[in-house]
Amino acid sequence: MNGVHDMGGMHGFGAVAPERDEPVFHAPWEGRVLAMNRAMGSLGLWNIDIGRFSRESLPPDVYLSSSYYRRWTLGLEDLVVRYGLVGADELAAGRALHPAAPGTRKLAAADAPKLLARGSYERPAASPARFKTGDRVRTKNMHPAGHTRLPRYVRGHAGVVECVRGCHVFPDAVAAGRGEEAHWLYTVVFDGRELWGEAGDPTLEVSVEAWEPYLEPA
Amino acid sequence: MNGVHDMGGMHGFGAVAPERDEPVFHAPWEGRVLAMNRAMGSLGLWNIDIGRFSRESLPPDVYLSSSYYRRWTLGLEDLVVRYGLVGADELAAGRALHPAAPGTRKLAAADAPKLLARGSYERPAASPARFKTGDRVRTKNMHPAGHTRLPRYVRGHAGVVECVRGCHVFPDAVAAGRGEEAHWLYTVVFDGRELWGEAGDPTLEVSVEAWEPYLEPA
Amino acid sequence: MQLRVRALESILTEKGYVDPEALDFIIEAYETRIGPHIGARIVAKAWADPQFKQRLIADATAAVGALGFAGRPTHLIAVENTPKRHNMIVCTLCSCYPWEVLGLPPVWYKSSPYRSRAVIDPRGVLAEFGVSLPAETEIRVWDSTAETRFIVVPMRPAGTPGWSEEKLARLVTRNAMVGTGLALAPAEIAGEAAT
Amino acid sequence: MQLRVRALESILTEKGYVDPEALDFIIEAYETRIGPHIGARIVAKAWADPQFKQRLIADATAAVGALGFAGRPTHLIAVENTPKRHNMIVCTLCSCYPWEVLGLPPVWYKSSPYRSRAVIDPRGVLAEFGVSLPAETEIRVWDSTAETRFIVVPMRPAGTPGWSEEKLARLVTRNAMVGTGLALAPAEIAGEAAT
Repeated sequence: MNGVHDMGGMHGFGAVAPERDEPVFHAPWEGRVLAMNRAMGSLGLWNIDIGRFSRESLPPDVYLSSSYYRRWTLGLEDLVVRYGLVGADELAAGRALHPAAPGTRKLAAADAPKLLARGSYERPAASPARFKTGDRVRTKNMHPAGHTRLPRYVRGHAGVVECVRGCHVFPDAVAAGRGEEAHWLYTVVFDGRELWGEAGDPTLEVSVEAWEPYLEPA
Repeated sequence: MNGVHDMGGMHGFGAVAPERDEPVFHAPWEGRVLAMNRAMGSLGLWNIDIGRFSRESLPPDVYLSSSYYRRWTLGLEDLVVRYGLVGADELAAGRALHPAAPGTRKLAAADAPKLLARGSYERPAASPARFKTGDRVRTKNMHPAGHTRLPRYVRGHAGVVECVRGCHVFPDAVAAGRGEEAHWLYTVVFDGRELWGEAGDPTLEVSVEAWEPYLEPA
Repeated sequence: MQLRVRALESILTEKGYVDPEALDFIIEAYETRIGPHIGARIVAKAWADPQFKQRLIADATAAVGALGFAGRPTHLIAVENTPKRHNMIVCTLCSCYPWEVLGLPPVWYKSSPYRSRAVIDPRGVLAEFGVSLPAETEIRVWDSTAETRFIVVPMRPAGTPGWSEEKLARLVTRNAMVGTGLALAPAEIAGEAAT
Repeated sequence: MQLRVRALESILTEKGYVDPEALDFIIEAYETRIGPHIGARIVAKAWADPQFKQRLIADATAAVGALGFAGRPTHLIAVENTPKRHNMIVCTLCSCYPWEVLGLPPVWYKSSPYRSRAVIDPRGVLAEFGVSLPAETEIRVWDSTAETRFIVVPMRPAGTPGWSEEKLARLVTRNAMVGTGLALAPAEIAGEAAT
């Protein structure tokens, strides 16, 4: 989706404000919501892309005015309702009103250490890679209403394949409910002036990680 | 600027919600702020482009969560302070604390009828038009941090000049304080699939009004 | 906002930058005199008078200016719907709208959903207005990025031969002149009192 | 938010979907065990051990995985700064970050200003971190759009020959491994107690 989350190249957000001696969490609830997201994610009902799409689908003004962990809270509330784990009435009441959804498990404390490492997103390749290092490619001019990981600022632009990263779970497919549909993943590098025009920084190169369906030969 | 105001082609804002028997204003303050904007604009301190840039420069989450007339209020507050007509302390206090800026006039009630018609933005041409009806052109891939009226969704795309509109005040220049710097203005039409890719509506054409500096021959 | 705007007005008034009576005049003009009834009379005239329609499409600023309405239009462009082509007006960057002939824009025209979607999904937008065009109709969306302003001349409904301009004008809605609606059919105003 | 999040946790706990002790474990891990000190040890090792550096650049997932830290990395890529080229990491679409080697990202990394500007105005961003690179230095920004994760290996500061990995690690800041900073100079840690 062409959403406000896709903010590469946007103006108007002001200066970056690094914080001195920043704590890991700024309030206890931030840690709780982070951990709940990890724990609920481990149940296997949704994957990381579906979680991202849930946060991207927040109303644009809510997305922009919410902190990172507030987005995670709103996104998780959306997911647990959408997947039938919690009723909207339960969220409104602030307590459980119905029995749990049948067949759901929970992350036992003993299994929590496993969560500190992510699983692999690489999958066996069904076909050989279409592109190789050094190939010139062009990203598609695509504007799907659903989830995608091709940022708007690189769409329709020519770049060079710098690295073939293997065959990875395809976010666009997972978030659309089509399953993992793994595709070859490439690091594609663009000249800054190709992306930003003549006034762009001449010393800049930007790369994205792009799945094969995002690319065509240039 | 690549701002959230430049929303052509964005997803995530939901359905259009027409209102039955909509009143001209939904509250009396809306009319007051509209009229104040017209009246203050007529003093000649800033033009329409500077007014727009002021609203576009609101923080993105404020822009998106504000109604149209709230944006006009915030934009006008910004302008009267920036042009030295009102002190920030006066806005905070909610009343006048200092004498008026010397030399400023006001719109007399007797002159208000003149405001119901807009002035012309056409200016004498300093040079002949570079393009003519039927010419193929491409919009520049430009990303200025300042005000511009070339929407992001048409940048870098090929279209056709459909009409030459005369030589018009150039918003990018006015808002940057460079004066009117009039340039030729064209209606440029794009095929929907040129803008939105293969999945775009095949029956769609979109046009923008584009000043000559936005265009190059295609 | 009421208090905030009142404070701003009192500051501007006290400092002598605005005259509240001038503000009253402007508000009253848009509440009572300048609205879509002006556009409707222009469209009705174009339907009834082929020569006027020709002048309107060729140079709407001059053609409408000659009619002497309260707010003379500037840089006005009239675009005509046909069985093959439907026109829609939008301003993706802000909310430019032909005030002089349609009055102030409705909230939906200024809203993010309309501004974002009109240029990428016009048929989806039209569906939300209850308008469904034939699949082969060409749609032309005009993004009002300059000081030019657009008004759509909708197609004249069937069943209206010989109607007066006054009666025809009753068929011309604001949405029809923005391109998010069609002109009404005679049956749709049958129950109304004649104006 | 405190109340809202507490309510959510109590619902999920009552319904048997989460175990509060598992949540405690995860929080404690990121507060105390998984943080930029891991990345700093990796960088220091790369500075001290050319063969490890070679393995790190060739396949960071394997090279770091062999070191046995708490969170084994997945799809990790190490990119090396040189006098000619400076690397920066961003995630414009959300906030992807190499948690396993740097812990949780700071607020600025997840903020709209950083996400929007890193790819179009990296020198402007660096200036806000007090970093000014030579005008001719190439800047490479890596946008983390997939499950691959990036860590920058900053340049080893002058004046550190023969330093132990432990001492070198004290020069490696989180920002240096994201590319919004440089490694510290020996003088900058002169006042600190040895760790």
